[in-house]
Amino acid sequence: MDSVQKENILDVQKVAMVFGGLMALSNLNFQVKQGSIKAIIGPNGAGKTTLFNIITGSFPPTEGRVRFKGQSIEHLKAHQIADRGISRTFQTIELFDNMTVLENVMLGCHTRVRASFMASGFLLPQSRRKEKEIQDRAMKILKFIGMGDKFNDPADSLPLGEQKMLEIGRALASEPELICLDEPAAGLNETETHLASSLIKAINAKGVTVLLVEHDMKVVMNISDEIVVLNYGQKIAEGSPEDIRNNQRVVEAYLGSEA
Amino acid sequence: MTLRRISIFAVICLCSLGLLISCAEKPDMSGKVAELTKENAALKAQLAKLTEESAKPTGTYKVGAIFSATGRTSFLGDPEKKTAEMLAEQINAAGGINGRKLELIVYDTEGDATKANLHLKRLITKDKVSVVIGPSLSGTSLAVLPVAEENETPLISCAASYKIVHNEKTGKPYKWVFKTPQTDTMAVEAIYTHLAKRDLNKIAIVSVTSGFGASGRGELIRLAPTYGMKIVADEKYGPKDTDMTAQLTKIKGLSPQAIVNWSVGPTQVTVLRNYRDLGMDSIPFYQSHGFGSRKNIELAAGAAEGVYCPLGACNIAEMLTPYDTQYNVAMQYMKNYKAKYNEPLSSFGGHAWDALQMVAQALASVGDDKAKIRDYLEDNIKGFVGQHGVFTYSPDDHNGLTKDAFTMVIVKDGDWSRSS
Amino acid sequence: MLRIGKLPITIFAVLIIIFPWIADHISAIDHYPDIMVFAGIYCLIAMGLSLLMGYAGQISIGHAAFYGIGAYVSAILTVRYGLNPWTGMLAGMVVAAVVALLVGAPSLKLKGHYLAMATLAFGIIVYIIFNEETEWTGGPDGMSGIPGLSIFGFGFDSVEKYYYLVWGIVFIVFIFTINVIQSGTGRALRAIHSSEPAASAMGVDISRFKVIVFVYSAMLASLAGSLYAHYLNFINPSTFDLFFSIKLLIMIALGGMHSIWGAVIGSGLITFLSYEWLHYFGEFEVIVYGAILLLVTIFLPHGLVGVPGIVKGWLRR
Amino acid sequence: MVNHHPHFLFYGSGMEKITLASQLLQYLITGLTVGSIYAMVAVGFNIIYNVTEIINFAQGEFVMLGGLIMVFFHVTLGLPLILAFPATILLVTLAGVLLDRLAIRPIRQPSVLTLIIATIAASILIKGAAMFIWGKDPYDLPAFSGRNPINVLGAVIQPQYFWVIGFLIIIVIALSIFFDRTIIGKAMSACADNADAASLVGIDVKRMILLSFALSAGIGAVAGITVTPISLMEYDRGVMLAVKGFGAAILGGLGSFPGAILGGLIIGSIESFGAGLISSGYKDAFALIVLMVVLFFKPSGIFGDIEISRIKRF
Repeated sequence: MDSVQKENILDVQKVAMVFGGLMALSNLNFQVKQGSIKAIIGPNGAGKTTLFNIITGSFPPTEGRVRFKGQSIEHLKAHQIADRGISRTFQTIELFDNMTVLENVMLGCHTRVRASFMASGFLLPQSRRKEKEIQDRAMKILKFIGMGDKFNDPADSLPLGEQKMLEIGRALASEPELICLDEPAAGLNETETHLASSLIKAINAKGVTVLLVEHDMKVVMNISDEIVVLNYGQKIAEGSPEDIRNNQRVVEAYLGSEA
Repeated sequence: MTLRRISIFAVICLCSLGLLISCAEKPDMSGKVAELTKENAALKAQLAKLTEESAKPTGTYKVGAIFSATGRTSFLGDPEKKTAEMLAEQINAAGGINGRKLELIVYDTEGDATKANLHLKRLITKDKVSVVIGPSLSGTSLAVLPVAEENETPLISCAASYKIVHNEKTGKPYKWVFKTPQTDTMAVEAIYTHLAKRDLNKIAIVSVTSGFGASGRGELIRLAPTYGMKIVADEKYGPKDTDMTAQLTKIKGLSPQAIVNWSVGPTQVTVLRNYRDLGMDSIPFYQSHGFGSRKNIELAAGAAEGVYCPLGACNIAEMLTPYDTQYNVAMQYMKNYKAKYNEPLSSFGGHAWDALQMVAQALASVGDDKAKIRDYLEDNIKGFVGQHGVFTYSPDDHNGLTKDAFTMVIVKDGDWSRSS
Repeated sequence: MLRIGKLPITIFAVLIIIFPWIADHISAIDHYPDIMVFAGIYCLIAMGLSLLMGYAGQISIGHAAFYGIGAYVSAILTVRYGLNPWTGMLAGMVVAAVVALLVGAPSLKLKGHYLAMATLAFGIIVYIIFNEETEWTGGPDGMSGIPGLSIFGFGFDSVEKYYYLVWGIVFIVFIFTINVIQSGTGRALRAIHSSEPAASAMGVDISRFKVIVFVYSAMLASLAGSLYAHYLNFINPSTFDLFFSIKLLIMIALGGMHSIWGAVIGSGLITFLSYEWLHYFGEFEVIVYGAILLLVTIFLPHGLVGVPGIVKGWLRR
Repeated sequence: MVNHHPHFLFYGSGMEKITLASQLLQYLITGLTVGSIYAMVAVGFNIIYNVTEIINFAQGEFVMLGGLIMVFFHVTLGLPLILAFPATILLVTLAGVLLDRLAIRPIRQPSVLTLIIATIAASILIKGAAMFIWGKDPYDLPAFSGRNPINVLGAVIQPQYFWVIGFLIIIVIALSIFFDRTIIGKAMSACADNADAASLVGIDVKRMILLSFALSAGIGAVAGITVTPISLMEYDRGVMLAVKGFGAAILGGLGSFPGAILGGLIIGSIESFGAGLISSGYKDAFALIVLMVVLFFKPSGIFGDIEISRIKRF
């Protein structure tokens, strides 16, 4: 039991979500193994983003629990969960468009390095030091995602592809153990998509567990170790890419919709 | 970045510079100077410049005035400003004082303590006036009082509160501050005397939550015991309220023998209407001297019939007989004011008239030395016949009036009539 | 965008120092330092508000209340209890902070117009209290005889001295605020302004930051109130009414919300407009005031600090 | 002299007592009647808000204009009520149109603050203009059907108040029909839900905004016309009415017409009961405290929908 706890970094237990009488998720169970890449797929309205919002604390589930590293987090606020080591990107890009690229990533470091209001007000040496530290860290990450040269551009001036990248970079800045990517490849062209998937792999290689929602089956199939399929808020299948490819219910679920 | 910031400052500096020049060119604009002096601006500009360089007395007697001419309390300052400007005009038309023109410099406080303070300092240090009349409000007067004392400049306030001429610490008046209006104390005394005469002693107070209402209310409560008055209700309403039925209903429940209302502006009419609507006619209704304009009787549309209020002579000029001491001044003032501005006289313009006339008298006899003017006011204003009574200043009394300054009048057939 | 170089700050400091000297040598403006004292007092409030509104994106139409709390606490403690003015000043800031905490915590959960109404209501309620609690506040007639400020026998009793006191404080607060803006705190605030979900997902405790800034701005307003009370030696409620809260909004909008410089410029400009320059328009004052306001909101969406940007835009063409 | 005056026949005699019951009834009536004025202002706020999400702080000035222009037509020019009434509404509606065209539409990057400032600036301008036209004195308007109060169980009502309430009811019914039945009305509500979508389906959003301003100006005028005979009208009455109306709209939940009515009536009642039973000095405070408490527990007002308020820009 204990050993299972260890290797499952995230454990979603009997999670249900009801919006005004509408069942968005019902009795959902699945685990994410430490250091793996897990994909959640399913037709639109299957409840994928809702699940993300629950895991990252946008709102608590109507029922069920979410355990992160063995502790239940479903009752925590978003920023507390971020502190615990879960970070995310958004389906509809949510960059801070009133900041530069660098500042966006620097804000990502917020959870790790913090200067108090007073300290920064009086420009105490410690706050200066921290600021410097944050900057270096952010630059490193920008180089890692291959945007080191754009650090001073306003975030909203970037093309869509790079905005997606930057969101991932910002999420990385908080040094998460689990990163939740909401459709990282949506709206990207061939090359960009390829870049994105290799970046995800690289992130995973650094030991960060990845949970992603994605419609682009190519991406999903070639990067994920495990896949969960949702339909109408319920899990209809779970397993390795191969299993899912040959799973009858999945094909049915997708008939008429994408894939 | 830095370039951008610098350019901002450049822009700002240029803007202000432009405005400075514009006002340096025509200082007479900086303060609405009485009509006559507006002529030959060029000459005046030079004069003004001269005075700025050296505080030598110029060809004119400079008198400053700060009234709340606009804003929420303009009902006080507006008639005061008009009156003062009219008077200055007349004096200058009649050849000025000792052959010198009277230069009246008026600033608008908008009833704001900060502005009053700034403007008084400016009048004293920049315009170099020798005496100041106003401000219109008790609040603003109390706000500027320290400035007048500090700069040893005589100030004749046109506001009611007795605190203006009563230093709590010394129990004596402030050295440099005088005032012309009757205090609320006198208005209250007049009303209470009238009530006592009719042995009505169970009264209800209604007042507006503004400076005017509050100080009146304060005096009503303070003096009640002296006149054996029992206050059964003490209700308030906002200066912009649309309805006072609730307050009056409560009062009705307590069935007092008389109601005293202390407010100005539209509310004192609305409250009368509500009082009629509630069929409380059998309770005598007393208004403060704030009611002292015929416009209010018109607005009340009949509801004012039988209402009592204490008024100064200038409001009831027609009712005075040539035997009344104030007959001449009051008639004169009323005629001129109506002729010039064709609007009914309010209770407040007269305060400015009294203040400026005293100043004129002082200037005429001692010139424009501040200290001399102050002493003159204190020692030589004896039996001065003004709009709001006969003034007699003394070291212990910088208001100079008694409660006889008020006459109790009753509204009859849509007009004032004297009430025994 | 927000990095503020040393040069403009130095210029700012120099301007502050030499202004009285300049004014003294130009007869037309030799009374300006007096007005500048009030400009400085309003500037203190405006800086706090611009942090709250421009950076954290929260509206307050009730800051006149904190301004008033500062003034009244100072006045009551010094006049009624004979305490030292500086103590009064400190006490005022503490009281303001506590009130801001109590009101801010629930209010700042509100959004947009609802927050505007809540703060508006708060402001009016406090104003009514100033008017009604006569035995404490003196009611609408206000309180007079408030002592001036002095330290170790050195009294700030002349306009010039008080000018340097006020603007010294303004400069310190200015530097402090800039540091905050350029630190992680400022970044977090802008993040909240830009996207609350993203900010919280990045670990920013939104409500905490909102409240911190609200309290900070309240304390600045209170400090300004005390400075006002001890300069004028008199206060009455009408100074702290709804219209002043609105005036503060106007200062910030006019100067430009998104820059701390906007607060400085806006407060200075409005002060001089309403206490000095608009007098030349006599009765038309109100209308000119309204017109200026409208034109700025229409043509300078970023306030006066946006002007250089616009000018640059023209030059490029 | 004085004895001529009727008061003297029965002064001192404790006059006819008023029972507590009828006192309470009086408070209720007063509260509802005053509240219905606030409600009318609040409805004006909501119309514009529903289409534009703007709170028009110049709404109170419409009321003021309504009153004073009516005075001009009906008293100064002596036009009969039946003519003066529509003429006034027309003129104020025009003012509303101008407000949108000159103050709101030109704004490039609208944000809550810029819009608030713009409408405040507009209200300052309108107030200033009114001061020049009518001066600072209050004006009266003859009550539509006399000033003889009607007695209900010891409480009294001014006939004029029936006009206020009557018009309020008419306006609300008319509006609900307008928004639910007519095409333009539906188009306007569409802009409220989603301006972009509305413009995609070919609705001229700008026109709808203009219309909303015209509409709420007209309603403001009605409020002003009906209230002036009760409480007189002067150039600077608008602000206070705007604040109260805004409070009512927020309390009821922005955008909800039943909310506006309820909010207005609640605030009015709290004021009159507060004044009558607790302290008249604090009556306004009571209303506002209740308002704040409600907001703390229901952040989007009584009838406001949190979900909706979330998707609103501001």
